[in-house]
Amino acid sequence: MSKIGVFICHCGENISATVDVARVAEAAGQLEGVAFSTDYKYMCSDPGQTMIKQAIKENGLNGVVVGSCSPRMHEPTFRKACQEAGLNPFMCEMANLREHCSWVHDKSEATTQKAIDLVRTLVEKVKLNKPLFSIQVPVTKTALVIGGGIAGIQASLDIASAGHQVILVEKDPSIGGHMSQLSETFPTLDCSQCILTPRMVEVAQHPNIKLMTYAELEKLEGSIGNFKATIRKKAKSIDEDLCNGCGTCTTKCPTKKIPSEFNTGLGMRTAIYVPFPQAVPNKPVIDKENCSYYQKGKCKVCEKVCPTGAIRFDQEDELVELEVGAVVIATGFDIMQPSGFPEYGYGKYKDVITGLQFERLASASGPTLGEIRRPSDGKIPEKIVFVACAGSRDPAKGVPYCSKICCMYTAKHAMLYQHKVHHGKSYIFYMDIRAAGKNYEEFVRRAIVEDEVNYIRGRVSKVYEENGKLIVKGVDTLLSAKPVEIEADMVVLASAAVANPGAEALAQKMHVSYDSYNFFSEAHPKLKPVETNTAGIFLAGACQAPKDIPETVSQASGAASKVIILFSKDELSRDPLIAVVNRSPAPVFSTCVGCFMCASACPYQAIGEELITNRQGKVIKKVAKVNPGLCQGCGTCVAFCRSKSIDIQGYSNEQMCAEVIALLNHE
Amino acid sequence: MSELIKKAAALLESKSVQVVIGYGKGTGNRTRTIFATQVTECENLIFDSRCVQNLAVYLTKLEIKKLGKPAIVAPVPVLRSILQLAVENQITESDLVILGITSESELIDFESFAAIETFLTTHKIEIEEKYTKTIDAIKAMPVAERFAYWVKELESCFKCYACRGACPLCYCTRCTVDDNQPQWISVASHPLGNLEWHIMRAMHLAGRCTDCEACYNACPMGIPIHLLTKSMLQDVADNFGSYGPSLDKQNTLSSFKPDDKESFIR
Amino acid sequence: MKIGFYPGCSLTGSSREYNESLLAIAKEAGIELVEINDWNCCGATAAHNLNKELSLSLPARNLAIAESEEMDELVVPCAACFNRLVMTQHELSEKKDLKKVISEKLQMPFKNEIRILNVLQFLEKHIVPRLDQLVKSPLEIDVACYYGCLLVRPQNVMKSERFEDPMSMDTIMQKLGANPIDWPFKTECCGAGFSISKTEIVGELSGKIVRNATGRGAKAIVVACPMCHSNLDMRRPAIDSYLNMKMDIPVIYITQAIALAMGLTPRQAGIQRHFVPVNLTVNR
Amino acid sequence: MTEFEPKIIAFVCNWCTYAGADLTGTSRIKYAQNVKIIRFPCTGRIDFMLLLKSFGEGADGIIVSGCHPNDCHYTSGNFHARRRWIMFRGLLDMLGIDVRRIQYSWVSAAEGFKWADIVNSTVNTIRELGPYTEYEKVAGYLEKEANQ
Repeated sequence: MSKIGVFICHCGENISATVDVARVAEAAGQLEGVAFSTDYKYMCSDPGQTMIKQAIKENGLNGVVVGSCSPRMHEPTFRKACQEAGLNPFMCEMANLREHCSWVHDKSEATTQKAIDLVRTLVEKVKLNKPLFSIQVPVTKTALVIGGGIAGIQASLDIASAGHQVILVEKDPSIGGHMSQLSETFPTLDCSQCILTPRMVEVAQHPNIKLMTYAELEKLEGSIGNFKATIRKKAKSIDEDLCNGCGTCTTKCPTKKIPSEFNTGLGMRTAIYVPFPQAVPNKPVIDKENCSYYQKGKCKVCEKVCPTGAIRFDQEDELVELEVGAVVIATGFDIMQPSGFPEYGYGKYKDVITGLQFERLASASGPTLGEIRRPSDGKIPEKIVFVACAGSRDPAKGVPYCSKICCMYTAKHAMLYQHKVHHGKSYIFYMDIRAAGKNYEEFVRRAIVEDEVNYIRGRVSKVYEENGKLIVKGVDTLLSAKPVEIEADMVVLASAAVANPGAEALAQKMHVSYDSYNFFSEAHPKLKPVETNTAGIFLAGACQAPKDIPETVSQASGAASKVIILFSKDELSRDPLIAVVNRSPAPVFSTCVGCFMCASACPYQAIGEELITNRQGKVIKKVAKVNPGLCQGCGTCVAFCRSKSIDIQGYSNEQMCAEVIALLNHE
Repeated sequence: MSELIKKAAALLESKSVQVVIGYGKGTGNRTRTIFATQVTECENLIFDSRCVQNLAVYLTKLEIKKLGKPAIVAPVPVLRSILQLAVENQITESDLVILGITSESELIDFESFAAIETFLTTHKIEIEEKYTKTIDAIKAMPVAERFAYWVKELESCFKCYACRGACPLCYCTRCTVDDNQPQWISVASHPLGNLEWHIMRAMHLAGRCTDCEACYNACPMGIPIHLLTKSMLQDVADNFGSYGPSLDKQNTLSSFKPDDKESFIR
Repeated sequence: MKIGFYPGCSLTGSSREYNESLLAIAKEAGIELVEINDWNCCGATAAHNLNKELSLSLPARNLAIAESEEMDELVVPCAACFNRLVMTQHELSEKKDLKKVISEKLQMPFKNEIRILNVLQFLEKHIVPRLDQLVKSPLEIDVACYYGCLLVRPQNVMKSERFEDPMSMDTIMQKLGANPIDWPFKTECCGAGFSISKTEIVGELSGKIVRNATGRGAKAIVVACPMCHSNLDMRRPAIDSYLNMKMDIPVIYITQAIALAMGLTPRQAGIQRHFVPVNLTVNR
Repeated sequence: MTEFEPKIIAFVCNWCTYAGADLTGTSRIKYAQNVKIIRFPCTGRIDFMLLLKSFGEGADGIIVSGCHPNDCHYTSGNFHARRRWIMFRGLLDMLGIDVRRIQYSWVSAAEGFKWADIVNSTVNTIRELGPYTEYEKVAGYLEKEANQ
C-alpha cells in the first residue's frame, strides 16, 4: 500500500506568489495513496527538511514528492533527507513547481491547476518507484587537465601538490597560454612573464605532473572516476630525450619569415621553433606546413647542425590512451576574428591592431622590445585611438555579452603608452567603464587623472585612411553630443573575447554542455560554477566565460579542490539509474529474445550476452545482459526493445506510463 | 519437383536433418505446410506458384525446434526472412539446411548466409506499382479522411493475431500487446485497441520487414495492413537509402548517421 | 514564377529614370515585372512615428494584393519602401496577435509569406546570372558604390553580415567591368529626410560623401535609393556651397549602370533626367 | 463559450531541454500553462508507445524535445531518436494521425527563449487545429462501453 507524503514549498514567495500552494497541498492530500500533505515556506531549509523527516517517521511514509524547485537544483538535498529518515533515497521525487510553473506563468487558476497536475504526475510515478542502491565504483586518482594557460597551470599544481597524478595536455608547443603574451598586468602593472614563468617551471619540475605539449584530446570515454582519454601527441619531429634545447637549429633554419603566433604576427619565427625564449618545455618543434624539407623535400639544415642528432623527420602523430578519474577543462579563449569588423579596417590598414597585438608591442620581450612603434613604418605614434567594445556588447556582431577584461586592459594600454610616449595623445572610445574589482576603479582613475588619457563616451562608426592618417569617426555622446573625428597614427581595437574555435568540437567529444557562444556551461550559475553537467568534468578559466587573471586563478583552484575531493575516497557512489534485462519464471527465464538490437544501439557497449543454462549446464537461452559498470542510463535500449524486456531503473516503462496517464487525466 | 523430393529424402536419410519444412497439397486447390520427419513423407513435397506461405515463420517456433535440425524449402521471400532472422541472431548457419528455390523454380544451394545475401542482391525487394499507387492515393487524402479510412478498415479487426502468427519476424516470447504492466495497448478489439495494435506492429517491423505479405495473406478479414509496412519500406528508402536485410549493415532503427536528414524538427 | 513589382511614389515622380532603367534591363533579360494592381503609399517617413497600426496596414495591404495576384516575389526598388514592407512583414510574422488585428483591417486574406526583394537582391538573383551574356559595352571606370542607410538595415531583420561595409553592389559593378573603389563612406548618412526642411544639413553630409568619392578617384557614384540620389544629385548647389567648390561627379542608379553596360541607349537608361550631367564615355 | 485550452504533454530529455526549460524559468520568460513536462534521461529513451498513449489519454498535442545533434549527453541517443521519429512520423501520417500535433525540437540547456517559443507556438498551432476530436472519438469508444 502506498503511503506517499507530499511537501509543497513556497520558496519564499517564488512559488507562492503565482501558485496557490495551500490548494496544491490540499488537492495532493486527496489523491489516492497520499497519506500526508503539507506546504511550507522553505522546504530545503533545516526546519523544512526536519518536517519531511518527521512526517516519514510519524506516518510510515514509503514515498515522498517534494513540489518545489527544479530537481536539477535540490534533488540530492531531499533524497538525502529521506535517507536520513530511513527511507530509500530513490523513493523521493520532485515536482518542478518553480522553474517550470510559478516562474513562467502569471498568477491564475490555470497556474495552480498546472502545479496540481505536476504533483499528481509525480505522485503516480513515485508509487511505482522501487528502492534502489547506489553502485560503488573505484576511482582512478589521476587528473587530466586540458589547456596549459594560467588556469591549467594553477589547477595542475594544486592537484599535484595534494599528492595526485596530473596529466597536463597543451595544444601548443609550450605552456603559458595568453598570459605569457601579456606585457604588464592590471591593476599592479607587474610584468606578466615575471609572475608566470616561475609557475611554468614548477609545472615542468613537479614529480606528479606529466606534461604533454603539442597534444590534443582525441576522445573521451567512460564516466566519473573512470574515464579513458585518448590523446593525440602531434609529431614534433624531435626526439625530446636527446634534444638539449641549445637552440642552434632555430638560429640556422633558413625559413625565417613565418609570422610568429606568439607575437600575434608582429614578429617572425623560423620553421623549427620555440614559441618564446621562456617556453616550457624549452625544446623546438618543426612546423611541417612551413618547413622546406616537408614541403619541398630539401633542406635538413637543422638535422645537420643538431649536436645531439635529435631531429626526427619520420616521426608520426602518436595516440596515447590514459586512464583518468577526473578532467579539468582549461582551454581558455580567443579574440574575435578581424573579419568581424570590416568598418574598422582591421587587416586593411596595418596600423589598426588588436589589444593582444598591443600587448606584444608593449612587452619588453616583444618584436619592438617594448617600444610602442607602429607596424606600418616603425614610427612612434603621436596619437592613438583605443576602441573599447570592438564587437562586444553588440548583438549585430553576435557578441551581446560584455567581454569583461577590455575596460581594464584598455586603460592599461593607454597608461603604458603614456608612460612610454610622454608627449603622445591617447583617446579611448567607450560605452561604459566597467572597473569592478579590487583596485580596478582606482586604476582607471589614475589613467584619466594622472596619465591624462582622453575618455570619450561613444562608439566608433568607421576607421579609414586619408593622407597617411587613420581617421576615426565616432560620436561623443556626453558633452557635445556630436560626431567627432580624430586623426590617429594608430588604432587599437579591444576585440571581443570569444570562445576558442575548437571549443564546440571539444565539448561534443566530452559530452559537456556549452552555451550559444560556445563557452562551456557550468552546472549551476551560482552554486556549481566549476562543475559541468557531466560528473567528473570541471571548468577553469576563460573557457567558461571571459575572465581576468585573478578570477581565472581562483576558479582553477576551485576546480582543483573539486578534483581533490573526488580523489579523497577510493570508491565513489553512482546513481543506480541503469538498464536491466528482465527475468521471469521458467521455462521463459527472460522475455528477451536475444536479437541484440539493443547492443548495437548502446552508445557505451554496455550490453553483452548472457547464457541461461539448465541444471545440466546446457544452454537454454542467450539473452542480453547490461554491464552496470558501463551503463550510463540513457535508456536508448529500452525504447528499442520490442518485447519490453529491458527496462531502466528510475525511468521504467511502468513509471513513465503512469506519469503520462496521470498528467493527462485531471478532475 | 522430383529433385526437391530426392534432396529432402537424402537429407533425412543421412540424418543431416531431422525434419524438412516444405509445402504440400492442402484441401481443394490450396497448399499447406508439411513437416516431413520420415523419408517416405518427402514424397508429399510440392512446389508451385500457389506456395506463398512464408515458411521461415516456423524456424523460431518452439514446437518445431523440438523436432530437431530442419531443412527448409526456401523460395525468395523465405530467403529474405532467413537472412533477416540471421541478422537478428535468431538462427545460425549450422542450425538449418536451406533448400533454396529461385524465381525460375530451380533448386539452389547456399553454403552460407552471406551467399544468400549475394543471391538477393539480384532479387531486390520491389514494391509493385499497384501498391505504390494505392499508398499514394491514401496519402493524397485529406488527413481526416485518411484517418477515417483506416478506422473503417481496422473496424473489422478482432485481434485474432493471425498477422502476428504468420510473420516470421514476430518471434518474441512475449508480445508487448500481451503485457499488462503497463497496459501498453487497450485490450479489447475496439477501434483504439485495434489502431494501437497495428501501429505497434508496423513500428516493430520498421526497417526489418522484408515485404513477404504473410500478414495480409493470413488476415481473415482482408485488412490491408501490408500497406502500412510497404509505406514504411518506402520511408526507409527515402530517408536512409536502401532497404532489405544485410549481414553487415546495421538495422535501420538501431543505427544512425550523424547527418540523417529531416525537415520537421525545429 | 511570377515576380511582382511595387514602384512606390518616387519611381513615378522624382526618380522616373530608376523605374525606366529597371524595367528596361528586366525586359532585356527576359524577365517580366508585373506592377501590383491599385498599390498604395508604403507609409515611409511619417506613418511609423504617428500611428503604429496604420504604418503596418499600409504596407500590409500592398503585400496582400501581391499575394492575391499570386506573386511569388515582390521587387521593391525604393530603399524606403523596401524598408517599410520588410519591417512590416517581419513584425507581423513575429507578432501573431498583431497580424490578426491588421488582417481584419485589411479585409482580405493575408498570409504574409511573399518574398520581398530589394533592388540588389533582385539583381543578384535574376540579372547577375545572365550578365555574362548581356554585358555588351563594359563600363571601364572607377566608381564609388554608395549604399546609404536603409538597404542593409536593420541588421537583425536583413541578416546582412557586412552591414557596416556592404559589398553586394561592388560585386555587381565589377561584373559590369567597372572598378569599385575602396572607400569609407558607403553607409554614411546623406541627410535623407532633411532634403527639404534643412537643406544645409544635406549639403554638409552629402558634401562629405561626394568629396570623399571624388578624392578617391571615382568617376561616378552608384546608388540604389531614390532618396540618396536626390540628395547627392539634386542638392548639388548646397553641396558645392558647403565644400566651397564645384563638384561635377555624376550620380547614377545601379540599374542605369547595368542598362548602359547592356548597350542600351542613354535615353533608355533615363540618364538625361539628372541634374548633374552624366557622361560615362569619357575614359572609354 | 470558453476558449479551447489544449492539453499538451512534453517529453524532454534531462540534459538539454529540461535544463533549457529551467533556464526559461530562471529568466522569467512567460509561456502558456497548457504544456506540462515529463522528464526522461534522454530522447533515446522516449518510446513511441508513450506518444501513442498520450493521444489515447486525451492529449491534443505533444512536444518531443532533446539535445541538438552532436550535443547528446549520451553521445548518440538523440540520433537514434531522430531515426525513430522519422519512421514514426511517416507511419502516423500514412494512418491519418495529424502529424502537426507532434512538435519535435532541439532545445539546448542554453536556449531558454527557444523553449518558451516552442511552447507558445505549439499551443497556438494546437489551438488553431482545435481539440483532437477524431482521436477522442476512437479512444472514447472504451468509455462509452464502460458507461453502458
